Order: sequence, then C-alpha cells, then structure tokens
Amino acid sequence: MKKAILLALMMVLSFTFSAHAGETFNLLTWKGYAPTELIKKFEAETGYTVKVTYSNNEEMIAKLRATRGAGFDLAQPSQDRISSVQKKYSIYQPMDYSQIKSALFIPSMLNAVKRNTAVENNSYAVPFCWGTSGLIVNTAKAPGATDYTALISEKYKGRVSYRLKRPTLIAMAFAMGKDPFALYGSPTEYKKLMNKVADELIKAKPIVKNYWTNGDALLQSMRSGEVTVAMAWDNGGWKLHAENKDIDFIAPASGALGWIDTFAIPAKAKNTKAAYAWINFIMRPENAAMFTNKEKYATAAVGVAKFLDKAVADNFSRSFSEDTIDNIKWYPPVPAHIEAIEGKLLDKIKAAN
Amino acid sequence: MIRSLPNPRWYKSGYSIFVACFFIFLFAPLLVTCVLAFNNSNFPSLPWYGATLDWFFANTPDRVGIFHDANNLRSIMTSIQTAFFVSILSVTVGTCAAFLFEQEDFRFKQQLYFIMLAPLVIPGVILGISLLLASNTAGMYFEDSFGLDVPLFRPGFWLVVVGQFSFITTFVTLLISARLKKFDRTLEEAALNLGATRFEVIWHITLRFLRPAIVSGLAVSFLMSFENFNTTLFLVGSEPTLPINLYLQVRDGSTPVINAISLLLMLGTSVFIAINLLASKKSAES
Amino acid sequence: MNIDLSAKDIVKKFGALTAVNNISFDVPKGSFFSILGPSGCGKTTLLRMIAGFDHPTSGSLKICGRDMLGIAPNKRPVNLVFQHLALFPMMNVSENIAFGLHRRGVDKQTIQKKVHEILERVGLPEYANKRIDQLSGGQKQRIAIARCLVLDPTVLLLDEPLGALDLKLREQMKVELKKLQSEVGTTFIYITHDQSEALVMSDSVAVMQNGVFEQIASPRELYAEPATSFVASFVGDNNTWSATVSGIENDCIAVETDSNLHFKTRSKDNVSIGQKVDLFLRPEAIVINPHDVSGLNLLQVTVKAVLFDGANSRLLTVTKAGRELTVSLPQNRQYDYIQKGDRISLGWSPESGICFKREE
Amino acid sequence: MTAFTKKKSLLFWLFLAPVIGWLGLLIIIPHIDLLIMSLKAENDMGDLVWSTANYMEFFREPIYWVTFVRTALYSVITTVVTLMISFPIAFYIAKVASNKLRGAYVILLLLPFWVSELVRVYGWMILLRESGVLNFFLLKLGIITTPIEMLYNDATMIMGLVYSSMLFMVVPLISVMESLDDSLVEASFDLGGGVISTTWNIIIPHAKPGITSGCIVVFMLSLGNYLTPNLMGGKNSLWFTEQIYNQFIASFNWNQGAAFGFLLLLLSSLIIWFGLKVTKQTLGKVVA
Repeated sequence: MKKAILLALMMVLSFTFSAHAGETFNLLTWKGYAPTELIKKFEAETGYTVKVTYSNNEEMIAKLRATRGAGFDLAQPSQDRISSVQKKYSIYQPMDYSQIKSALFIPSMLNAVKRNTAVENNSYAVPFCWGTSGLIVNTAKAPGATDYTALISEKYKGRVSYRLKRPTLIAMAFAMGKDPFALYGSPTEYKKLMNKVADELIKAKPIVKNYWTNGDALLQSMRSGEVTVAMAWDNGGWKLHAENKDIDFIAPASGALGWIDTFAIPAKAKNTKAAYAWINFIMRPENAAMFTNKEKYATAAVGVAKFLDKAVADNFSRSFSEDTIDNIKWYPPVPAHIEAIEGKLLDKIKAAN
Repeated sequence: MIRSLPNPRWYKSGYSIFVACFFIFLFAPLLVTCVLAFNNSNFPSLPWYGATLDWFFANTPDRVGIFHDANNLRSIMTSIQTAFFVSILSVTVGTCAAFLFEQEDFRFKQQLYFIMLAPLVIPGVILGISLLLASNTAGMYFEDSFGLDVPLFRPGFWLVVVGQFSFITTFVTLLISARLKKFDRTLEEAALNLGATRFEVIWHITLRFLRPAIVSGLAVSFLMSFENFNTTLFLVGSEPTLPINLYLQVRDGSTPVINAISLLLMLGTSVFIAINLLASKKSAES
Repeated sequence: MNIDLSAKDIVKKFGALTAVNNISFDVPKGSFFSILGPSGCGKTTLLRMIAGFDHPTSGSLKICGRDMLGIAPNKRPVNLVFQHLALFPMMNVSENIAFGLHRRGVDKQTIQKKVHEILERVGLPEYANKRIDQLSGGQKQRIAIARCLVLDPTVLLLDEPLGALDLKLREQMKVELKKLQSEVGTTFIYITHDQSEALVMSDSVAVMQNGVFEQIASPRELYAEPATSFVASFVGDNNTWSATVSGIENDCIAVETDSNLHFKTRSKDNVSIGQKVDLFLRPEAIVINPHDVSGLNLLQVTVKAVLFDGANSRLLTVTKAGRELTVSLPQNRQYDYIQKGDRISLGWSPESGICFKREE
Repeated sequence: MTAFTKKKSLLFWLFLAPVIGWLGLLIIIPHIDLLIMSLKAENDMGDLVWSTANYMEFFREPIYWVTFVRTALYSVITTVVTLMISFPIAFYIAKVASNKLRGAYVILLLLPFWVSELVRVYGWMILLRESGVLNFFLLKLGIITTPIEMLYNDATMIMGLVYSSMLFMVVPLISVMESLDDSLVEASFDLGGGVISTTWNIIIPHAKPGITSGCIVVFMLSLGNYLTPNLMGGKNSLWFTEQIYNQFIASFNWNQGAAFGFLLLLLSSLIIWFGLKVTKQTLGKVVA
C-alpha cells in the first residue's frame, strides 16, 4: 500500500515538473486557428509540443493583462485591438520582423498590420488571416434579409441570433447610416451614437432567440432551422452552404465588417523561437491553404491559390461582388475608453427586459 | 410518518412517487449525457444515428475521440496534478488548524476561528478575483522594486493550486476537527505519563486516531479541487483544468467528446468514491 | 368491576421471531398494573401495541370495551410516558404540556388553566416557563407524566420511566408515582425490568418471559407463592439448589441436593420419587443458630464474609461441600458476634422452601 | 513545569504558523487588496487615484443595481425552492427508508454532485434545448407539434441553480434528522398530533440548525454561481457574477470589478448574518 502511494506521488511529481521543463509552445488563439493536422505536422518538423488555449479578443487581452504577458508564447488578437492595449498594459513585445519570412505574406496586408499595430517606434504584429462579419441567412426560410436591419425586424421574430459583442453595435450603427469609425476620435459623440444603437437593440430584444457565444452551436441551430438569420463570420455561412444550398453568407448592404487577425508575441513569452517558427510554418502556402480549406477563413499568405479547393474559392466570389468588396468596413485600431463605453451598453442590453 | 408509525397507504405510495421523481430529476441529465456519448452523430443531440465508440477512440480529422484528444487529456492531467497538490497542502494545513483550534488556547482564537470559517461564505468568484488582484499587486511590486518576476504571482498552475487551497482547507479543517473533538484526551495524558514527548504523542497517538479523517480529507479535497470552476476561472493561466477546458468547449462549440469525457468523469468519480467508502469501512472495522 | 383494558390472545411476530405469544389479560379501572420481565421479553412490544405504534399479528385489544385495532395512535385514549421521556426540547415546560390540548383544539384559557392545575398536581407550579434542559431528572419525569395526564387518558402507559434516574431518586419517585396514581385514579400500565419498582407500586404484576405471561398476581402473592421457577428466581433473592425427590409425605416432600444435604420442603408441582427438582429458599427464611430446632431443616456452614448493608445485611456462607448460601443478617444486634471464619448452624422451616420440577 | 510549557509553545507555533500564513496571505490580505482596488479609479489623466467613483457608478447605473437585486432575489427563491424539495427527501432518507436502503440512497444522492457542475449543466442543456432530447420525445409522442425552447429562461435557470446546489441542502438535513429521536415523533402522535402539526412543531424546530446551514450554503452557491446562469440563463439573465467577469474581461476595468466583487461579498455576508439573527444561531454552531 505504502509503495503504491509512493509510486503515485512520484508519478504526479515527475509529470508536473517535466511538463514545465519540456520544449513546449503555448499558443493563445481562436478556436479553429490551429487545426490538429497542422499541429501534428509542426510537432513532427520541429519537435516542439504545442499547447493550444482557445480564447477570443477580450479574454486574450484580459488573460495577458493578468499574467502581465506571461504564460503564452504567441497570441492571435485582431489587429485593431493591439495598439491601445499595448500602450496601457505593455503585454506584447515588439515583433522582430527579421525573423519572419516576409515573402510569405500579402505585402499590403503585412504593411497595414504593421502600421495599425505601431506603438512609438515598434510594431507588434503580423497578419494571419482575415474575414468579414455579416449575415448568415437561410434564404428559403427568411427571404429578404439583406442588411443588418434584418436582425431587428419583426419578420424574423424568434429566429434571429447574434453575438452580444462590439461588432454587433458597430454593424447596427452602420445600418443606421452612421459611421462609428469616424467617431473613434471623440468619445462623447461615439457614446451618443452607441446609446442610440443600444436603444434599438433593446427595443428589438423580443426578436432575438439568443445571443450566441458558441460558433458551432450557432451553426447547429442554423442547420436545424432554429435560427434563420444571424450575424456571424463569413466562414460559418460558407461551411453551412456546403451542406445546404439555402444557407449562405451575405455581405450586408451597409457593408460587411472586415477584420484581420494577427500574430503577436506576449511580453514574457518563454519560447519566442517556437513562436517565430510557428508563424513561418503556418504561413507556408500549403499549410495556409490547408487551414483555409478546413476553416474557410481567408489567409494572409501568398501563393495559396493552387492549393485551394474550388468550392472555397467560389465562396468568396459568390458572397462578394466587386462593389461589396469596396464596401467592406475595415476596423481601425480601437482607441482607449471606447471599450468601456461599449461594455456598459452590452451589459445594459443583456439585462434589459 | 416514520418507520415505527403506521402509515395510510396513500401516504406511503404518494411519498414513494415523490422520491422516485426526485431521483429521476437527479439523474436524467447525467444519463442523457452518458447515452449520447455513444451516438454516431457529430452533435450531442438526438436523433439517434446508431451506436459508435468514435468519441472515445476515433482519430480522424473529423472526429477525435477523447483518448486521442491531446488538449483534453492534458487538461485532465493538469486537474489531477492540481488536485494532488491541493489535497496534500490543505490536509497538512487543515490538520494544523484543527489542532490549533481544538487543543490550543490563545488570545484572538475566536476571531481567528471566524476568519477560518469565512471561505464558507465568500463566493468562489470573489475569492478568485481577490487572489488575482492581490497576486497582481504583489507581482507588480516585486517586478518594480526588485526586478523579479515571480511565477507564483501571476495566473498559472501554482496560483490555481493556491486559490483552491485557500478555501478547501476550511472544509478539511472542519472535517478533521470533528474527529479530533471525539478524541479522548486522557489517551494523550496516558502516553505522556508513560514517558512520551508531546511530539511523540501527536505522532503515535493523535495522528493515528485522526487517520480516517485525514484520508477522507484527502479524498474530499481532491474531488473539490477536481471539480472547482468559480475560483479557478480567474486564476488559470496557460494550463486550464478540466472544468475550465470543458467550459470553453461547451461555450465555443461542442461535440460528443464532451459527453465521452463526462461519462469517464462519472465512472472515475464513482470508482474513487467506492474506494474511499471501502477504505473508510475498513478503518472503521479495524 | 370495570375493565379499562382487555387484551385477548395477542400475538406479535417479527418475521420468524415471536415477540408476544398469545397473551390475554384484563386491567381493571383505576388500578396500577405492572409488566415485569427481563429485557427482550417482549414487554415493550406489548406496550407499543397498546399505544398503537405496532399492530398485533392476531388477537384483539379493547379499551373501555372499544376495539382498538386499526385506530391510529393519535386517536387512542391512551398516552405513553416514553423510556427516555421524549420531552420536546424545542418547547418549554408549559408548551410541552399544552401540546396535546392544542391538538384537541381546546381554547387558550382552558389550556392555561389545565396546564397550571397539572403543574400544581405534580408539584412544579413554578416551572411553567423553564426550558427542558433546565430541569433535573426527577422534574423531567414529572413533566413527562403531567404532559400525558393533562389529557385525561383512560390508560396511562409508562415504559420504564425511572430507568435513567439515580438510585435515591428512583426510590423517591416510586413512592410519588404510587401516590399520584391513587390521587388521580387513572389506570396505569407500567413496564419495568426492576422487580422492586413493580412490587412497590403495583396493584397487580404480570411477570413476562419469552413473550408469555408466567404469572399475574398481587406483589405479595408473587413473592410468597411464585407460580413457576422463573418467577421464583426473578422476583426477589433466592438460594437455589438442584435436588432429587427422595420421599413424599402429606404436604411435604423430602429431597436430596446435589451436595448430599437432606431437606424437607413443599412442592408447587406434583412430583414423584426420583424427580429432579429446583429448590428455592429466600435468605430471610433462614434462621441463624436457632434455639428451637424442632421441625427445622438444619445445616452447618462456615462464614465466608459478612456483607454489611444496613437493613439489608447478609452473611455469605459455605457448606462443607463448598456450596455458597446467603443468609439474611437481622440488624437487631443479636448476631453482632458473628465473625468471618466462624462456624454456625442454620435452620429453616419446610414451609419456607419451594420446589419446582426441573425443566430439562 | 517550564520545560513543559516551552515544548508546548513550540508546538503551538508550529500549528499557528501555517494557519496564519494561510488565513493572512490568502484570505485577509487579498480581501483588503480587493477593497483598496475598489476604492481607486482612473482620473481623466488615466492615473489611478483614490475615489468612490466605482461605487457611485454602481448606484448611478440602474443595470448594475437591478442585476444586483435580481441576483439576490433569485438566489433567495432558489434557496426556498431547494429547501421545499430537499426537506421531504431528507426526511424520507433519514426516517422513512429502511436502514438497509438508506446508505444506498445517500450514495445515489452524492454521486451526481461529485461530477463537475459543468457536466450537469451540460446535461440539462442537451435535455432541454429546442433540438434537445425532451423536445425530441415530446414531438415523437405527438404532445407538441413544434419544438419549444425550454432553455434560456428564468424558470429553467432557477431549476438549474436548484439542481446544482441540492446536495448542500439535503446532506445537512439528513444528518440533523438522523439525530431526531424517533420517540419525539411518537410522543407527538401519542399526544394527538398529526402529520402536519408534528412536522411544524417537532421536526422543523429540531431541524433548524440543518435548515439554516443548508440555506446559507445554497444561497451562497447560487449567489456566486457563474456557470448555470451563464449557460442556461439566456438572453435576459444577467447574473451579478457575470457583471464582475465582464468588468474584468470585457471592459478591462479591474477597479470597477473589484467594487462589484466587494459589494457581492457584502451582500452575501449581510444576508447570512440576517438569516442567522432571525433563526437565532451562530455561524460557528451551524457549520460545526
């Protein structure tokens, strides 16, 4: 008995300390951004053990703030959420662009991200993938949903779902004919606009079935017809389209919201070597294409076209006509204070009856 | 009304039906979870597409069974490690606390006892954020004044251990105190009388008497740690424990793998409880 | 004579075990009836059947002529004083007493009056507002009885209520209980394993063993004329010999004990020569160094110890064959000379001894 | 004598040191820090200064205190419902079920609660959602024609909370009822009491310590619950713990979150203190 206990003790202890000693690579990212096949391939190539933690923009920032930039070797925030956070909490380290094979990236996108994540003389991120938020519509069951206003339309009562997050507020502001990004500079104006948006959303609350937090769950409810109109990312709509031709992603009339997700290295990353290795690995055309084929997100890598499935390539051209592409609203960097305003309003919407 | 009283039939059968309903209520969600772990569908819901063991053993790009799911397996390991350290720490300190409050007398004992009970009424979330804030304050202080980066002072494995320890110890203390109360102190006096030192007395007599309570303290703290969510949520770093990991999956997309994990979890806990029961029965007999 | 309680052919089985085996008895109104027996003899089961907590397997039970079968305990005109009293610790004294009256829907003023009266009766008028844990053992006892008596039950059942008290208090409570019973005139059924309680208080006593009544009689009769050897050995102290019948005379028999002593005595049962018997002899029936020996059984013994206990003092003696014998030692100073180790002679009259057939 | 006291005091320090370390470093200091943090806020320059702004914000903004009151109220409702369901169950297990079955019942009762709360909530979600198991069977049986969303409403959320904290009510009730002498119930019946008057006059007063401690724990757990309201509550169910979480995660306003945390702590202490006062008990006695 005593021997067994001793053995168990030794085992747990050895596990605990070996786990810290090994060459692990800690990735803080969105669900789907690190497909299992790619992780396995990367591990085989480099010998690192990859540990993935799933998160979203807000939690990424909160987590890195709490750890003061430790615990993870690489994070994947959206490009608009980096500079203000970096100014305030210093949770990232400057990106060493010399370690990055810049030939792998679409140059304009790399430059845009560099510009948007610049704080003082340093830039903090490189692009990974991009996409848009818009509407996923079951055209058979909900004809006529072409703009964000469908989300607050009586017509679709009880069949609507969206995230209770900042993109929804911004989308509704655009739908009301305003440009919230133009008001980023003046918090009071911005607050006024957002108050109006919040009032609309509160008024339209009976129309919402639920506020989704779970991407897969949303897709499942769209599949089953519980939800027919949703605001979500384009890739979700395309995934569903592959199964059911009635469902598709629609770029809304007042403009899809364009985002770019990036790689940024936390301030106290232990294994920056692995971080750079991962970036250079996953941006290789064949790997980036594999990711796009599986998750349907558009990648920031060049030369992927020949590896892409035809269906995936078609998705984009089907949902985006020439002028809808021009109409994509790209997120500019979020200034401080803005998020506090939005946070309170989101709470208010959630609590309202 | 009670066993020794004659009861009318309607009363007896009505009562039995109520109790039966209660147990159905208790087990329905668990049963459904277990059954759907075997459904050959990519989603944890009906209709039934036939039985499969994919969610345990599969290893394909579409379906990864729990035994090949590195992410979940790692979080199970993390949970075991956390629970291991938490139970050892809290039983050690809890035993000290039990001795302190049961056998020693000192000023401010009442006040200290009251503080010891406080974690019972502090919501877990609050405990989590206050520890997060305090560790952050301490971490900043050490960094700014000494340039030291102390891993303990930021969310991560050890902060989770510390956070869970901080309230589980209260439960362990109460558990061990309850047994220590029943201890006949004349036994200690007898041992002292026979020439033992205080340390020897505690080691040979009191601790041996406390053994069943210590064992069940270990078990209880292990299980409490294993299933804790509220406190852990704020303290977890790059190594999520199983409940946190499951939460992220339930929230961000779920496959029947979660059902499979739940099933294993129930099996594991049942075995754990059974062993614990047998052990306590054995020690009660001896 | 009015019969308050009438039990007929009561049988109670728990699975294979027969706890009460075919018992019949009547309790007259206003009497103090005790059931005396060792623990496990079935007396508590019998009492619980009367109270309504258990149902007899067969037989009938009537109170005041009314059949009690199928009547719930809270509907029976009997009340029970529990072994550990079962006073409600969450209520004070007067609330405890008022509990049953409230259940009957008696109005508040009447309740108050009755509670006051019964407290007077049990001699605790000042205790109405005390908590239960502030009472002494004897006071609790009286409150428990008061709680039942206030309901004017036809029959009051008492389940060894004096068991938890210390000796002195028990002696005192015996007297008080008897007094209280004769004052209120309620029928008491009292169960106990303590023969002294049964003998002191009762009008009649039933001795119970293995689920049957061995004898129902007045205390005096029980003591002087036990009907069975169990009663003889259970009630009062006795010296016992195993013996064989060696001769039969008119109303006397001659026996030879295992240690070869020859006695004359009387027999309860019909015996023949050669019959194995048990001979019972009470310590107080033995005379020490008798002056007039005519007609007495005589034997020589050595004093092994003097057991001084006031009025209850005894001598522990041994016969030549090594058989121990206790003898009452009257404290009239007449026998002060007897010392440990003395040889003395003992005598007893044949009427004092009693024989029963040995049951093999 | 001196040698003896010396040794004793060494032992005493040995016991005291870890306990002080635990309570001081992990309970007292963090909560003081929580209080300090809650009393600091950013001024217009972005510096942290002493301020009661966080608390003012709470009272000024109805969504915060409405959520706060709502959380408290729903926790009370949860506690009451839990008590009503648990009381007869505990009584059954302690006093009605045969001795042989009692152990089995208790194990059955414990089993679900050692499984992570998340798994239990997840089970309910599978069971109740619009495409869930219950709807599936109701449709199959023809009781309903279109599926009903049973998840995401307040009643379901309360049911989830009741389910989550049931054990912490039943167990203390069972142990307190086991200590009830059967003869008290018998005496009550003997004196003419029925089921209702016996329950009211004898059993409930006797079970009071168990009821109190069960209620305290259940109330506490509901108030501090995050998972159940978050996953089962739906679009209207803002729980106060969620507000705290949002302040930390979504708004990055730790000071505001600290203030909310402190308010929640205050609320739970107050209600528990009040509950103890009303039932005339002390915390030490209730938990021991």
